Amino acid sequence: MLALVPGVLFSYFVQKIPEIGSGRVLFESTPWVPALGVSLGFRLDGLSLLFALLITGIGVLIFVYASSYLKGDRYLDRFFGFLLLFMSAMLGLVLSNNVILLFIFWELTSISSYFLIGFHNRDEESRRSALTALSITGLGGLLLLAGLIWAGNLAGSYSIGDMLNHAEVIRQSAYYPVILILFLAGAFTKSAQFPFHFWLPGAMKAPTPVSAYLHSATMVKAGIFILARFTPVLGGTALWQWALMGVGGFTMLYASVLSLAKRDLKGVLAYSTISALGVLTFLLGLGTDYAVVAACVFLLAHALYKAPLFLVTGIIDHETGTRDLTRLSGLGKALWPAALAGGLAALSAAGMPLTFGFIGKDLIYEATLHYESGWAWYLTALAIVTNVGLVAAGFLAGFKPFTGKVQEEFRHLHLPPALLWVPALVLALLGVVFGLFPGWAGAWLTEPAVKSIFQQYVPVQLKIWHGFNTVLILSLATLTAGIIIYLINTPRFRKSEFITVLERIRPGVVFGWLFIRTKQFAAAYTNFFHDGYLRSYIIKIILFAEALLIYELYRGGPFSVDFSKLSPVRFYDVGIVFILVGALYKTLKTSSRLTAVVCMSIIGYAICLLFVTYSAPDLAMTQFTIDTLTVVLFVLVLYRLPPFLKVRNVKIMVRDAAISILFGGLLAVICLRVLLEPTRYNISDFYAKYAYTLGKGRNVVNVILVDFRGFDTMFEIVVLSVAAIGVYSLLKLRLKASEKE
Amino acid sequence: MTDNSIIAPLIIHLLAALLQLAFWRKTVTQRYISVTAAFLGLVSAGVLFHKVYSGGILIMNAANWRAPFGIVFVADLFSSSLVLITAIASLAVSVFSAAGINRARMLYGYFPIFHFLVMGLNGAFLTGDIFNLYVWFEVIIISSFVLMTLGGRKAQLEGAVKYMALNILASMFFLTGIGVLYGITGSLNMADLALRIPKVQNQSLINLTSVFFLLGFGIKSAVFPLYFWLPSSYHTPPSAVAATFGGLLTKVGIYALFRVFTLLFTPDDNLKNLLVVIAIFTIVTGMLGALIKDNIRRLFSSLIVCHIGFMVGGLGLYSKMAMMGAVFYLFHDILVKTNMFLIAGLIRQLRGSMNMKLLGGIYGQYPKISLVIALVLFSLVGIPPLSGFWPKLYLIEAGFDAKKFVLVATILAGSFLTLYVIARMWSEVFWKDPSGDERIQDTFASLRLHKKTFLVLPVVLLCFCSVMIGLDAQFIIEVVDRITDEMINTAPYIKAVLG
Amino acid sequence: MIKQFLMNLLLAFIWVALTGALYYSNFLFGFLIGFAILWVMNRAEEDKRYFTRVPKTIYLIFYFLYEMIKANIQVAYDVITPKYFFKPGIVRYPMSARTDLEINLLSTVISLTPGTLILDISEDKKTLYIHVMYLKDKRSFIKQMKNGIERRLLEILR
Amino acid sequence: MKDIILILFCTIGTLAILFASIGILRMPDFFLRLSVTVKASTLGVGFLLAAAAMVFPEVFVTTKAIAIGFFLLLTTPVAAHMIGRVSYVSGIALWKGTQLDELDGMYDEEHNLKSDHATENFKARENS
Amino acid sequence: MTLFNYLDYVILPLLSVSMILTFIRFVRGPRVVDRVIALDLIITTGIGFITVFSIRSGKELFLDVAMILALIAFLGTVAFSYYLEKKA
Amino acid sequence: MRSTILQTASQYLLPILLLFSFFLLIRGHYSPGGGFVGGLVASIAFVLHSFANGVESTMRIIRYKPMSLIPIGLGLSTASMLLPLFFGKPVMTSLWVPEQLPVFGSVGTTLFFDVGVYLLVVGVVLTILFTISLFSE
Amino acid sequence: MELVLVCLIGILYASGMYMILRRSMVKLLLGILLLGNATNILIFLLGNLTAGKPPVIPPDLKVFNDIYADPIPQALILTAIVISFGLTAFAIVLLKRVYVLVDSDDLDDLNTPEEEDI
Ligand code: NA
Ligand code: NA
Repeated sequence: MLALVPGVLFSYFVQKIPEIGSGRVLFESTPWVPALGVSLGFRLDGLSLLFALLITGIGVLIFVYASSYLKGDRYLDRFFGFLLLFMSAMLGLVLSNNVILLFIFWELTSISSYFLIGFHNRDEESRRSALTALSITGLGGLLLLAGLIWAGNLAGSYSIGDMLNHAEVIRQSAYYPVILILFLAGAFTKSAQFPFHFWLPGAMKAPTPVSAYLHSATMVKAGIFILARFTPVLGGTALWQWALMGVGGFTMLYASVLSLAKRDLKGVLAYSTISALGVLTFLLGLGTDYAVVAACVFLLAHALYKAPLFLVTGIIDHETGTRDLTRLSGLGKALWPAALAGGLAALSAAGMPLTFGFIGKDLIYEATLHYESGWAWYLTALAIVTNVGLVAAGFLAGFKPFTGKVQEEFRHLHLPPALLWVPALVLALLGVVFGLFPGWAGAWLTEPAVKSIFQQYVPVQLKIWHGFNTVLILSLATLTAGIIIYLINTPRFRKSEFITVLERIRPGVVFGWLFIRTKQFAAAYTNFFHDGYLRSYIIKIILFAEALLIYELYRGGPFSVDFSKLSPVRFYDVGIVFILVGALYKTLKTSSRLTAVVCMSIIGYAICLLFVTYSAPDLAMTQFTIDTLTVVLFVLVLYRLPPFLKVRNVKIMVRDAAISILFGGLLAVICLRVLLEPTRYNISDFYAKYAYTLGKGRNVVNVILVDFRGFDTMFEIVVLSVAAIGVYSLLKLRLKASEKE
Repeated sequence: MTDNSIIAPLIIHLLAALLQLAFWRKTVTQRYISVTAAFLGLVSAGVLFHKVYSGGILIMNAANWRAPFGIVFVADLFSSSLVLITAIASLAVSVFSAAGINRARMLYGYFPIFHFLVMGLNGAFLTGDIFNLYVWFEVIIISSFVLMTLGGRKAQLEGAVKYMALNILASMFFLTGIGVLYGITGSLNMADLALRIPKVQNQSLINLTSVFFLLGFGIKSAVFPLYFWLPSSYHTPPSAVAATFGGLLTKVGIYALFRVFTLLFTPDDNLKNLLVVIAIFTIVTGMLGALIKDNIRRLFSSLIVCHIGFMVGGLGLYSKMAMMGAVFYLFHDILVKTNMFLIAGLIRQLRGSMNMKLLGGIYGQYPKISLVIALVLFSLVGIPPLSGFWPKLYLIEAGFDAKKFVLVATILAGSFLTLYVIARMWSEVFWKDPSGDERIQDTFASLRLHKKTFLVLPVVLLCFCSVMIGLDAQFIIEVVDRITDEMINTAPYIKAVLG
Repeated sequence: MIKQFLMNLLLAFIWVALTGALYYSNFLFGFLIGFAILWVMNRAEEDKRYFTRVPKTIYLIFYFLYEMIKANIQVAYDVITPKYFFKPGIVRYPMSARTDLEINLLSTVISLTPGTLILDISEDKKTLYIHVMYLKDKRSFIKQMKNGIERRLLEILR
Repeated sequence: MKDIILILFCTIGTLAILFASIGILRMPDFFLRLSVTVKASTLGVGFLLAAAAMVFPEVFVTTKAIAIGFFLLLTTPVAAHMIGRVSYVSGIALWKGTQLDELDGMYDEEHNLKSDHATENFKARENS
Repeated sequence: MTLFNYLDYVILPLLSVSMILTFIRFVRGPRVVDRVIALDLIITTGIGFITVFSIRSGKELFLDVAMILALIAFLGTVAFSYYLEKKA
Repeated sequence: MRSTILQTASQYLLPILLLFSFFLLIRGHYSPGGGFVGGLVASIAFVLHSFANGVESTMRIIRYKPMSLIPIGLGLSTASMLLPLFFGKPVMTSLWVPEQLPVFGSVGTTLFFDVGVYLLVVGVVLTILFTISLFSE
Repeated sequence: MELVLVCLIGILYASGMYMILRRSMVKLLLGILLLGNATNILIFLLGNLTAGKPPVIPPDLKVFNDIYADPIPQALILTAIVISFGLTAFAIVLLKRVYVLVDSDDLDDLNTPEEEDI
C-alpha cells in the first residue's frame, strides 16, 4: 500500500519528462523564513528530474520488496516510516532551489538513514555502523553547511538560482579554495569517497532493501548530485578538477580492487558501489562534455544494475541465511528469477554490449580518451583497471552464487514470493531495455540533466553502436580481463598481502585511532580543568580575573594619585583599622576554629565602628546584630566539627598568598582610581530632597529601603525566607540513596 | 508606557509561593497551586509579550518613583520574550514535578522554592536597575542552593558546596562591579547608566568596571574558564530541578551579559576578541567534556557549557546578525535544555538509572515516547529544520562576515560533537538492550495514568515548542531581529525608562 | 500578679524613655505594648512583694557607686603600678537571698563592684562562688558582704 | 563650667577604660583579667554616657543614656559570670598567687555545681 | 583648645589606644576565653567610643547604635560560653 | 548549660529586648532602625532565652512554630506592596493615613511593610537557629 | 583617610581570597564572609566618605541644611548584608551536613567518583 506514495510521485515525474526534456525548468516557491532568504523553493530541471525519477521509481520497487522482505517484523511500521521520511528527504534534496533547504533535506537523509542502518538496533554492530555513518555524514554535512553559508554570503543569497548567477563572484573570491574544500567535504563524505568511504561497508548492516535503496541508488548519490548541481557555481577551476579527479580516481581504483577481496556479498557490492561513486566523482572532475554525459549515463546505469544486485543479495540472504560467498553456489535453479535478474544486472555492470552498462562504460572511455591533456591515456588506464575490477565484482555478485554446485544445505530452497524477485527483475530488465534503446534515455533524461549541469545545451545522443573504435576495443578488453579475474579470484582465496596491508592502514582504522586519541585528549583536558578540587577552580577563576584586571589597568595607562583630594587620616580610625587588620591576620594564622570565629566577630565589630564614624548608624546596627547572630550560628554548628584541618604545604601557601595579595592589590588600585575620579552627579540628592516631603521619613536610608527602593527589600526578604526554609529542609530531610527522585 | 501588569508574571509566582508556604506540608494542594500558577504565569507572560510585541517597550515605576530614582521594571522585547519562554519552561517543569518529585521533597518546600526561583528569573529579566538585578540574582541562587540540596544526598551536597562557593564568588564580583560603577557614575538605573557611562572622562575605568560584570555574569553563565561549578553540580539534584537549572539558570547569566554589554558597556575590539576566545574555549571545553561522560545528566551538563559558548560567541562577534543568532539560540536553548533534563528524569523513571552503560531498550519498549525524545535530541543537535538549526546559520554567517574562522570552526566542531554524543547516547540508551544490573527497574510502567501523563506531557509540550520554533522560524527571527535592534539602538529603551 | 504589673509598668517607662516623648498617650501605648509582650510570654509565676523602698534604693545606689569608685581607684592603681598587690581567691559565700530576683540583683551588684566577681551559683541556689581580688581573710570578707551589700539589698527587696 | 565637667567626665571615663585595657593586658590570670575589666569599663562608659547626657539638652537623650547604662549593668555581669564559669569548668589555671579555691572539686561530671551544705555546716561548727 | 579638639585629639585616640591594648591581649590569648573577654572589653570600649563620637559630632543618633551594642553584645559571650561548655 | 543567673536574666531581658526591638521597628522611618534591625533584635531576644532555658521552653513562649512567621511576614509585606494596585497606583507606592498618629508619626503602607519585614526576620532567624539547635545527627 | 580604607579593602579581599583557597570548609566559609565584608566596605568607600553626618533629616527640618553621607551605598550595603546573612546561614548548615556525611572538614574529600552516579 505504501508503495503507492512513491508510485504516484513517480508517475507525476514521468509526466514531467516531456516538459523538462524540452529544456524548461519548473519552479515552485513558498516563502518560509524570508528573513534568512530561506524559502520552500523547488526547481525541477533535468538533473533533479533524473534523480527524482530514480528516487521514486526505485522507491516503488523497494517498498514492494521490503514489504515482503521484512514481512512479520515487529517494527515494520517504523521501518516504512523512516523509509518514507528518507525518500521525501531525498526528493526534497534534489528538488531544492535553496541551499539551506537543500541542507535541511541533506541532514534529514543522514538522520533517516541513521535509523534505517540501525534498524536492527539490538545488534551492536548495527548500532556502531549507524553511528559511524551518521558521524561521518554529519561531519561532512556541517562542513557543507559552512561552505553553503559562505558561498551564500558571497553570492548574497541562498537561492541556487542566484548562486548560479553569482558564480563568478564566488569563484574569484579569495576564500574560494576554502569554500570548495568545505563543500567537497560534504559531498565526499556523503558519497563515500576515500578516505571517508569506510562508513558505507559498515552501513551494510542495514536491512538489504535499505542498502539497495540508500547505498546504491540514492543517498550516496546525493554527494554526486550536489557536485553536479554546483558544477556551474564552483566547478571548472583547476582545484575543482584536481580534487575531484584525484579523490574520485583514487577511490574508484582502491575500492574496485578491495571489492574483489570480500567474502560477504554485500561487502563486494559496497566496495563496488564506492568504486562507482569514485567513477562519478572522477567524471564530474574531468568536467568535459563527454565526461558529464558519461556521468549522467553511468549514474543511471549504475542505479539500474546495482539496485537489482542488492535486491538479489537480499533474496539470497533471506532464503539461505548467509551472504558468505565461500558458501554460496548453485542457487540458480531454485532461485531462478533472482538468478536471471542477477545475471542481467551483472552483465550490465560488466558493460556487456546491449546493456545500458555498456553505454555507460563506453562513455567513460570516451571521456578519458578525449581529455585534452597529456594525461588522457593515464586516465584511461585508470578507468580500465577500475572497470576490470567492477566487472569482476559484478560477476561475483550476480553470477557466483547461482553457478556451480549446489551446497547440501541449500538443496531444499523454495522460490521466494514474487514480491521479492519481481522488483529486481524489473530493474535488471530496465537496464537491458535502456541498453537496447539508449536514444530515448539520452534525449529525455540525460540531455536535460547535462544541460542543468552546464547551464547550457549540450547535445546528447546515445547509441548502441559507435562503430569499431578504440573505445569498443577497450570495452571488450575490459570485459575479458574482468571475466578472467573473476575466474581466478575465488573468494576462498585469502586476501593477498597487498590487500591485507590496505586493510590494516585503511582510513577507518586511522579515524578510529584519531577518535580514541581525541577521547584521551578530551579526558585529559577535562580532568585538567575540571579536576574536582574547589581550590583549583577558584585559583583558575582568580587568575583569569587578575589577568583581565591587569590587562585593563595596563591599557588604562599610568595614573597619579592626588592626595590632596583625600580626607586627612584620623588617628582613632586608624586604630580601628589596625584592630581590623590584626584580627584578619589572626584569622589567617590561627589553627583554632573558635579563635577564627572570635576574630571574625572582631572584624565585624570593627567594621561596625567604621560605619559609625562614617555616618552610617543603620549599617552599624545591622552589621553588629547580624555579626552576633552569625557567631551564634557558628557556635551552634561548629562545636561538633573535627579540629581545623591542618595541612601545611609552604609552597602552596606561598602560591596562594601571592595570588591573593595580587588580587587584593588590584582591587585596592581600582578603588583608588575610582576615588580619584570625580563624581559630578548623584541620584541621592533626590532622595535627600524628597525623603521627608514625599516619603514622610527622616531616616533617608530607611525611606530608601521601604519606599524608594522598596523592591530590593521586598525580595531580599524572600532570600531570607528561602534560606530559612533551606536550612529547615537541609537538616530535616534526608533521603536515602535508593529512594526515587 | 507605564503598565502595572508587567510584573504580573513575577507577582503570580510570589503569591503562589506564599500560598504554598501557607499550605505547608499539604502537598496535593501545593501541586494544584503550582500548576495553576505556572499556567497563569504563562498567560500573563503571553499577554505581556503580546503587548510589548505590538505596542513597544513598557515600564513600571515601582513605588511610583520615576526613574532613575526608583526601581523601574522594563519589558522590552528581549525581556518579555524571555519571560514568555521561562513561563513555558516553568509550566513544563511544574507539571513534571507534580509527578516526578518525591513527596518527601514536596513536604520540605520544593514547590514554594521552585516558584521563588521562577519569580527570581522573571525579576532578573524585567528589572531595569542594576542593583535590583543583583537582588534577583541572589533570590535565584539561594533558591537554587536549596533546590540543589533538597533531599540531602551525598552527591547533592558535595556538588552544592562547589556550586555555592563559586556562585557566591560570582555574586561578589557582580556586587563589586556595582559598587565601582556607582562610585564612578553615582547611579544605579541601567538606562541612566547608559547615558552616564559614555560621559565618564576616564573610559579605561569603565573598561575595568566591565571586567567585574564579565566575571560575575561569566561565572553565572558558565563560560570558560569560569564554568567549573556547572559540571560539578548539575547532575546531582532531582531532574525537575536540574531541568530548571539547565534550562534557565545559566541563561540568566547570558541574558545579563547581553543586557550589560549592549546597554551599559559597548565592548571595544579587545573585549570582543576576548569574548570570542572565551566562546571558543567554552565550546571546546563543553564538547570535550561531553565526549567522555557516561552519565546522561553529566553529558547534558557538558553540552550546556558547550552551547553557552555559541551564545557568548554571538555576543563576541557583536554584529547584528551574530546577536540575532545568539538570542535565537538562547530561546531555543532554554526550551531544549529544560526538556533534556526532564527527559533525563523520565529516563530515570523508565529505567531507574542515568548511566548509559546500564540503560537501554527504551526504544523497543516505549517507541512513541522515544520518538518524541528523538525529536528533542535532534533539536538540541540542530538538525534542520528544528529549533537549534536556525541560530547556527546566523552565527556561522556572522562568523564569516567577521572573519572569525576559528570561531566558526569551533561552532561546527561543537555541533558535530553534539551530534556524535547525542547519537551515541541514543544508541546506548534507546537502542541497546538494557544491562542486567539490578538497579535497572521500570518504575514508570506501574504508575497511574495521570502520573504518566504528568511526566510525559511536559516533554511533549516543550518538544512541540521546539518544533514550532523551528518551523515558524520566521516569526522568531522577526522577534529576534527587533530584539537586536533594541540592543544596537538603545535610545528607545532609555527614552522609555527616563521619559 | 503584682510582679507582672510592675514589670508592665517598668516596660512602659522604658518605652517612654526610649521614645523620649513624655506624654500620656505614649505612656499608655508603652503600657499596652508591655502588656502585649507579657501576655505573649505568659509567665505563670506568682509574685509576693511589690513595694519598693525608695529611700533605701537611693541609698543603696549611692553606696554602690561609692564602693565602685573607691574600688576602681584601688584596682587602677594596682593595674598601672608594676607590682601586684592583690591576693586573689575563690570564696564560697552562703547567700541569704532566696528568690531569683534577689539572687540576681545581689550577684549583679557583687559582680559590678571592683574586686569581686560571681563565678557561679550552686544548683540549689544557696551558695555563691565569688572570685575575690583582695582576699585578706575569708570570714571577714563574708561578713563584710553580708552586712554591706546583701543586707541593704534585701532590706529593699523584702 | 559645663565644659569643664564634661571634660572631667570624659577624661575619667576614658581613663577608667584605659585602665581596664591595661588591666586586661597585665593581669596574670584569666579571672583577674575578667574581674578588672568588667567593672572598670562599665564605670568608664557610665561616665562617658553621663557626659553625653549633659551635652545634649533633649530629655530623650538623657533617658537614652540612662537606658544604655542600665542595659550595660544588666548584661555585663551576666556575661562575666558565664565566661568565668565556663573558664573554670574547662580548667583554666589560676594564678600562682591565688590564696583560696573553694570551687575546686565542686562540679560533677555534668557541670552541675554542688552547694555542699554538709561541708558548710561542718565548717561553720568548726569556726564557732 | 576647644572641647571638640580635646575629644578629637585626646579622648578618641585614647579610647582607640585602649582598644588596641585590649586587642593585644586578644592576640596573645592564650586561651579562647581570654580572647572572648578581650572582645567583650573592646565592645564596651566601643560603646564609650560611640558615645564620645556622638558628642563630638553632635548627633545623638549614634547613641542608638551604642544601645544595641550594650544590649546584645553579651549574646556573643554567652554563645562562646555555650560552645566551650559543650566542648568541655 | 544551666545557669541560674542567665535564666533569671533572660526572664527580664526578653521583654526588654522585645520592647527595644519594637522601638527600633516603628522609629525606623525617623531614626536609625527599621524592620530588619528590629526583627534581628527580637530574634536575639528569643535566642538568648533559648540559650538560658532551652529551645523547647522558648518554643512554648512563642506558641507557634517560628516558621509560620515567615509566610505571615512575607504575606504582610506582599500585601502592603500590592495594596496600591487597588488604588490604581504602581505596586509599592506608599499610601498614608492622612493624620499623624501620636506615637507612630505618619502611618502608611511602608510601616506595614516594615512590620512584615520584622516578623519575617524573626521567623527566619528563629527557624534557622532553632532547627540547628534541635538538630542531632 | 580614604587611603587607609583602600589598603584595608585590598587586605580584606586578599585575605578573603586566601581563605577560600584553603582546604578547610570552615575557612572557605570565613573567606566568603571576609569577601562579603570587603565588598561592603568597597561600596561604602566608593560612595564617598562623610564623617559624622548621618543621612537622617534633623527633626526640625524638612530637608538637609548641611552635607550628609550618601544614603544609597548604605541602603545597598544593608541589603547586601542581609542577603549574605541568609546565604551564610544556609552555607553554615550545609557545611554541617556535609561534615556529618563525609566526616571531614577537608574540601578535597568531596569527590564522589562518577561511578557512583545513579
Ligand atoms: Na567617586
Ligand atoms: Na566586684
